[in-house]
Amino acid sequence: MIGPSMIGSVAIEAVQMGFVLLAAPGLVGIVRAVKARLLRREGPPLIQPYRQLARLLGKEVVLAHNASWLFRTAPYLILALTWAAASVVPTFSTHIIFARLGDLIVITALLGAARFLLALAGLDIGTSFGGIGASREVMFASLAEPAMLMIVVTLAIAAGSTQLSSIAAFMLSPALGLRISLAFALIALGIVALAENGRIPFDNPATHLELTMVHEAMVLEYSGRHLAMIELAAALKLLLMISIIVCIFFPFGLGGMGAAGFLTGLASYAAKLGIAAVLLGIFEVSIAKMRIFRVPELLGAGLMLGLLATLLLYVSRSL
Amino acid sequence: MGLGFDIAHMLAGLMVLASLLLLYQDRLTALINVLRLHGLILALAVAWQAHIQSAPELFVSAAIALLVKALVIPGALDRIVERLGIHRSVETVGGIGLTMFAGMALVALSLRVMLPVTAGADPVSRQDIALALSVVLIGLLVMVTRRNALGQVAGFLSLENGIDLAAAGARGMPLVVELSVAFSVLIAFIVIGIFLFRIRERFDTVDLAALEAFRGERR
Amino acid sequence: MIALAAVLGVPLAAAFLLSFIAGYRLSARINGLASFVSFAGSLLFLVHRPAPGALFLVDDLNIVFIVLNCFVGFTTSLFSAGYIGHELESGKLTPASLRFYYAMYQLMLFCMSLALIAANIGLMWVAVELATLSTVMMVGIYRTHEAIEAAWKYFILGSVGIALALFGTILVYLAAHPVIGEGAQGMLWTALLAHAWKFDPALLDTAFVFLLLGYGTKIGLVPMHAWLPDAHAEGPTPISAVLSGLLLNVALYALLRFKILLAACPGAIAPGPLMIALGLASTLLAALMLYRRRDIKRLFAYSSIEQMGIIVFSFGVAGPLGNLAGLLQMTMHSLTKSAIFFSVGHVAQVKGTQRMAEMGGLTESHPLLGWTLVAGVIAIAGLPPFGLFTSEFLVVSSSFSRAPLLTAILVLGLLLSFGALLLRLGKIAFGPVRGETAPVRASSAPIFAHLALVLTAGLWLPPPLVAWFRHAASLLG
Amino acid sequence: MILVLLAGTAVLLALALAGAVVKGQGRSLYAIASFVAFLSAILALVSLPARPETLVLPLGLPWLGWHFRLDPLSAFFLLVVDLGAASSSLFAIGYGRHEAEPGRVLPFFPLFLAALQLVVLAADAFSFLFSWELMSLASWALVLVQHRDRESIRAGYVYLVMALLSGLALLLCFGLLAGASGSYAFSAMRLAHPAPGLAVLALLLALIGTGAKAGLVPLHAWLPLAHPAAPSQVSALMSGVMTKVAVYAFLRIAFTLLPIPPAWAGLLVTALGGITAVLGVLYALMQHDLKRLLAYHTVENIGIIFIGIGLAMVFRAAGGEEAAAALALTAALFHVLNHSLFKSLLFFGAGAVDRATGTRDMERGGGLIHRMPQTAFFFLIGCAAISALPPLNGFVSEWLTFQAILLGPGLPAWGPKIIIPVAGALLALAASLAAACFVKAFGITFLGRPRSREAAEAAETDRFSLSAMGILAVLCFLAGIFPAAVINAFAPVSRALLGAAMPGQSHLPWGTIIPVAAARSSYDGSAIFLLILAVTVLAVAGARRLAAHAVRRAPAWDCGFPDPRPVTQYTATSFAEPIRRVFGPIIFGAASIVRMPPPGATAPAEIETALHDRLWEIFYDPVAAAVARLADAANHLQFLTIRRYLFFVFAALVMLLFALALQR
Repeated sequence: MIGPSMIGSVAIEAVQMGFVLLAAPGLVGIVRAVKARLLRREGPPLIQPYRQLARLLGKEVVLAHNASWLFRTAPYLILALTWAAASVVPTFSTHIIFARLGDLIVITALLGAARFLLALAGLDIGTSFGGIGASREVMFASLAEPAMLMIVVTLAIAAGSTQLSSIAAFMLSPALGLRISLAFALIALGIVALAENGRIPFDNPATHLELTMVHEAMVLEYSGRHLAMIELAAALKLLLMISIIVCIFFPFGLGGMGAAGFLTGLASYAAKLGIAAVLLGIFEVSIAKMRIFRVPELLGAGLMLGLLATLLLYVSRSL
Repeated sequence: MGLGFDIAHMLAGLMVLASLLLLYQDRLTALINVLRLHGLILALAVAWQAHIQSAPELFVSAAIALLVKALVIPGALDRIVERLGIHRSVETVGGIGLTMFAGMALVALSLRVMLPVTAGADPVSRQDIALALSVVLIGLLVMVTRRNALGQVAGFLSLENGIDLAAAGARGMPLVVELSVAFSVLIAFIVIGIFLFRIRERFDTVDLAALEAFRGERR
Repeated sequence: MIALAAVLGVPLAAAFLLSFIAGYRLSARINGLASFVSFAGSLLFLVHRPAPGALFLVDDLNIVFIVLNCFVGFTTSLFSAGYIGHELESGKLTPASLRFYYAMYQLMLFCMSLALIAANIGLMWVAVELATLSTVMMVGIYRTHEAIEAAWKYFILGSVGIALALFGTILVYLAAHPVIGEGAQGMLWTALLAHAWKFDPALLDTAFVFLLLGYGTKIGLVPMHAWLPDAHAEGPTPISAVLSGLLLNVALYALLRFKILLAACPGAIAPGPLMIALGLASTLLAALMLYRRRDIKRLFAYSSIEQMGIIVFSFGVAGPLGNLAGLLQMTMHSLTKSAIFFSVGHVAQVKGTQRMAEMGGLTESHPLLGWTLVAGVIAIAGLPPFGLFTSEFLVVSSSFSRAPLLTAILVLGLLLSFGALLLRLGKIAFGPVRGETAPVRASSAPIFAHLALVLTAGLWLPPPLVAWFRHAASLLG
Repeated sequence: MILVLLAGTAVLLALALAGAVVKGQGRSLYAIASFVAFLSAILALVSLPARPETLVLPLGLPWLGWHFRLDPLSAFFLLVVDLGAASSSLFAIGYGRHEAEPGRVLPFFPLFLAALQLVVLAADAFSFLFSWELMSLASWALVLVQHRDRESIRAGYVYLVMALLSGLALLLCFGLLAGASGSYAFSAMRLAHPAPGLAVLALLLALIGTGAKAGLVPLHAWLPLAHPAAPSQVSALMSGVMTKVAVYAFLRIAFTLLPIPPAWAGLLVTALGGITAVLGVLYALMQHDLKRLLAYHTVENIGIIFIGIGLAMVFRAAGGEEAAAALALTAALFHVLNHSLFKSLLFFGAGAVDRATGTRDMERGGGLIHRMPQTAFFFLIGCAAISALPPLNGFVSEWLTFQAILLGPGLPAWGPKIIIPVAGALLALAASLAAACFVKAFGITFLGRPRSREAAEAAETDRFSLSAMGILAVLCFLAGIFPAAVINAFAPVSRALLGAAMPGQSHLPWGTIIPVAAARSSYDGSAIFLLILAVTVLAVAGARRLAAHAVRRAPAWDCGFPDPRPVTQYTATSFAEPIRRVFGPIIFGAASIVRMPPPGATAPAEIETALHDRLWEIFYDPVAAAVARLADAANHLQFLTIRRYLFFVFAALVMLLFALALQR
């Protein structure tokens, strides 16, 4: 098994894992910058998220008296799970060594595991904010995850696989016509991605001390390096969801071989990330945050879209 | 056929008539009198059967019938009525007309049931058994339509008379005497029961409604 | 001959003797001894059967009933020794009525054995009638309003039933008459059965209607059942045990005999549908009645009606398995129900009442009584490891493929009745302790003996026993 | 082999007898039971790939005997049974010390174990039902251990009635299969070829009979009542093992005794499974009794298992889809094993909490992670496993089920095309709700601050209980990271049932599972675990290298308004409130009344939430009401006059005579 191709895959994997970790805060920076520009504000510089992480790492950790071991280990595990999930997604090349470790369902589950820990950590100190965040988070997730899986079903029927690399290959193949169900799936996936990352209209990542907040309420008690891990994991998750979307629906430049293909892939991936960040910024500025109990309706719509996409797929296939 | 059959037939028919009379009565004393008549006819019928079947043991049966059913029991019932001072009219369920009609229907039913199935039997038994069934059914009807314990006893007695008649009519049936003795014991128990259970003392009346205030579980 | 003397003669003699003995201990001993002798005598039938005669007949069918009859009679006599002692102490019975009780007890056993062993349908009828009379006496022995009402109801309904049965018997004779001719032969089982194929089927049908209703009254089939619950509830508990465990069986036996006769006559209607209909009606109605019972003995009396319904249903469905199941169910029910009544009798004595509202937590206050009651109810519900499971298994599984809808109704009845019994059991045997908690001198041997037999039958049925039951079942057609 | 296994069962029966007489807490009794069950488990594992063995004992009906058969299916379920039995007996060595009335537990516990083993080994209708009912009875007695409790009695009542319903349905089913001749041995039933209509009827009866025992909605109502009422080692057995025995019974009947049922039957099972899964978890979310919550989760997991079984039936009926059927069946079997492991673990944890705090009410828990760290850790593993989080075992089986679902749309018929993806959506919904529910279960019970004095003073449980939990946690973990080994071990079962197995996974590196094709989907449990481990090490190392090490303990921040009173924490009820608001109106008919004081007033605001158990209202209340009405109506018959009773006799006679007259 160990041959040149394997060494290449390992190398690509290493590059990818490093790249995503490094690029994630930058992506957040771009989104923030775009939003600030659109609101005619100066806005922070693009490297502000990196600075923030560095400052957090340098600070001492303030732990509540009754924090348990779970509270202290959770940040690392959350980061690790998110990072592991990211390492399975083909971002700029399908030839990554971990591609076979799991499919889209596994990725969803890894993110689910991270969320599980985060919600527990939110409950650990026993504050009302932690509880609010955790309970709302699991409510969102309980609808977002099925929606995600319905998208997987649609893709699996269309592409005959749940493996991201196979799906990407299918999307690149000329056999693909324009399918209404794939459009539905894209919309649904967009909804899920926004929900998963706690973006507007689901949650506002920029707020604190607001009763509607979700993610920030859970991590309220974290500080220092723990908070840094969690912030990094959150940024990574955003990047991950965007990566999944582009990998499935815009897999251009993904299939290349050799050094040239590798470089094209990397460049196109970076470009795609940038475009996605700008679009996200524009979207967030142009829409208001929802009331918390309107959220399930939107997520439910996502779930229904996923199911509808599956059913429509039969129609378009039987034509 | 012949005279033997005609007389047997007539006696059996008279029993049905007496049963219908029983159904018609709504006064206790009259009821007991009809019962006496019923027993008497039974005794005659059984004796006649003994004669035409030349079965001497049936004479014993007839004698028992005469003694117990025509004399002792009606007499005992009379004494109960007297001793317990029961009000004399018997409350019946449904009008007399309706019950009479039902009685007629029962006679028809029993003929319809019995006559076809006894085609193989000899004619004396045949008419006997058919009419006996009428008597039995009417006896049951009497029991069902009388609210008074004595009325029910009367019904039961006539029912038994019907069965006696059937037993006597079944030619050569063994154990008839034993059966009629056993039956007499049963009836005697019923009558004694009214005394023995001191229904009068405990319940003030022989009317079943009072007795049934103590039906199970309603405490 | 010895066996016959033991089974019939001893009880009769004992009845006579006991009517003169006033001492409680002595009469209890004589009662137990006499019952034991007749039980031992009945066992003799197993090894040697008397030749069928004009009066007595012992064959494969009734030997099951006879042995069972004598056994339960014996264990009940043991139970009643302790039970009646308590009744004397508590003043519910007077020494005079005690003498009456023991004499009647033996007389009752005699009548029932006679009914089972009689070779002549007339003699059988007389025996059943006498058994009715003697049990009526026993039911009314407390002389309370309720007891007399119950006895009176029993008496009237029983008498009407008995009268109908006699009419049916006469009709059978009439059917036999043209074939067999006059005389005693026309009422003899063996002769009847041998010539049944020549009888007029229409007449036999009519006869069966009367016999079914007549003896069905004594079996406690709906709608003739009304006497049964009150008679069980108001009489002394040993009599309840005997009624449920024995008397119902005797009437059932009589019905089965006539069923065989019908089966042997090719043109006659199959008695199955009638029996199935009455069986189902009994099961369903009794199951519903269980829900509103407040008196513990009445509760189990209704359960007897339900069980009789199952048994009659099973015989109605017939077939080799159906009949076998019916016989097995009947045997197991006798043993189980009498064991339940033994427990219930002690419970009622200790609590001083039969009202279930005043009982509770028996497994805590009286573990022995409580757990045997639990075991009894489990057994009567047809759950393993008890023998009724085996028979209900056979009843339901063998009849479902033949009559699916009817069996479904039966199953509904089973479920309903179990629901009701369990509801009561939960409150009586478990939950907080209610009522008196004084210890009880329970005669536990009869209870354990019965339950052990039922348990053994659930785990293992001796092959000879089953072979014998199968033969009896094959007689039933 | 089978003789040895039965000897083990006999030892357990002997223990049951000993339990009836022994005084004390019966620790040695539990120890022996644990040992025997452990040996049986090993034997079962060994005999999984072996050839079937049969044995007939001269018990029960003489012409039938008690047939026993050890084939791969029974060996697999025997393994599940004995794993559960061994661990719960081990747990009980410690846990049983606290039993107030051991006399009510000791005779029935070994009896229950023995009955469970017998059901799986039985090979004729009689011995099967015998053991089946015995299993119900023994567990019923155990449910009634807290017999003074009104709730316990009610639970026992509902339980046993449903158990009898289940037994009777199975009895009818076997009656159909055996026919009038009464060929009750399974080997004879296999050879009989019932008419298609009868076969479907038998299947439906089997579904009712086993569904009522397994807890398929709407026959599940007894389960959340009965399971929590029993002592915890018994709850674990009832939830983890007994429901699996019901699954076994369904597989036995549907796959080996009946001819291949039509596809719609499989779809029905799938749909029921999906509905059961979602409703089970939604009801679980609404609970605040920890054990009842776990019991509702059993309902959910049974739903997941039945989805797998239903899919296997659909694929089997389609013909030519053996591989897909084998995948679905393997998924179901894997989930059977998994659920028995983690549900036992969770019930043990709940039992330990119950003993430590004296309550199962989560609202009185909190902060136990500090007082009972080991229990908390094991419980967390169980929570993660049941929430289907990688790399634990629960994820593997749900992933496999999902892979089977994804094959459904490939079938030509439209029924499966539509119903199977919907079942997939239900499964996904159930899985994510389960995660939500276990965040709640663990978070409210173990995290936060203690909500009661008992919780604040709780002590860690004993070492037997801990070791039982530890062993199960390790097994959950191992099954999660070496799924290929587990799947290979199941191969004989699906070969025996379907004639095909999932393709062997042993030749793949890293113990990867590839259900259909590498390009389609794959999962590598051990690699994922190693990846997570490596990345975690990397993150921790990175943080050590880069970050400041200083840690300061301080009061909680809580946005600057910390309130030391524990009542300010989220409770189980408030945690579930968002989900209740989403699903409540439809499923529970939930209604909340909020009473706000007028502005300026200092009175507290009040909220009142009423939930309806709609399933109970739809399926059970009408039955109960109908029975009550009928019983009331019938009860009038007790109070009639003699004359009326005579009238009944008279009417019956006249009617029958009429019938006779009309007949001719």
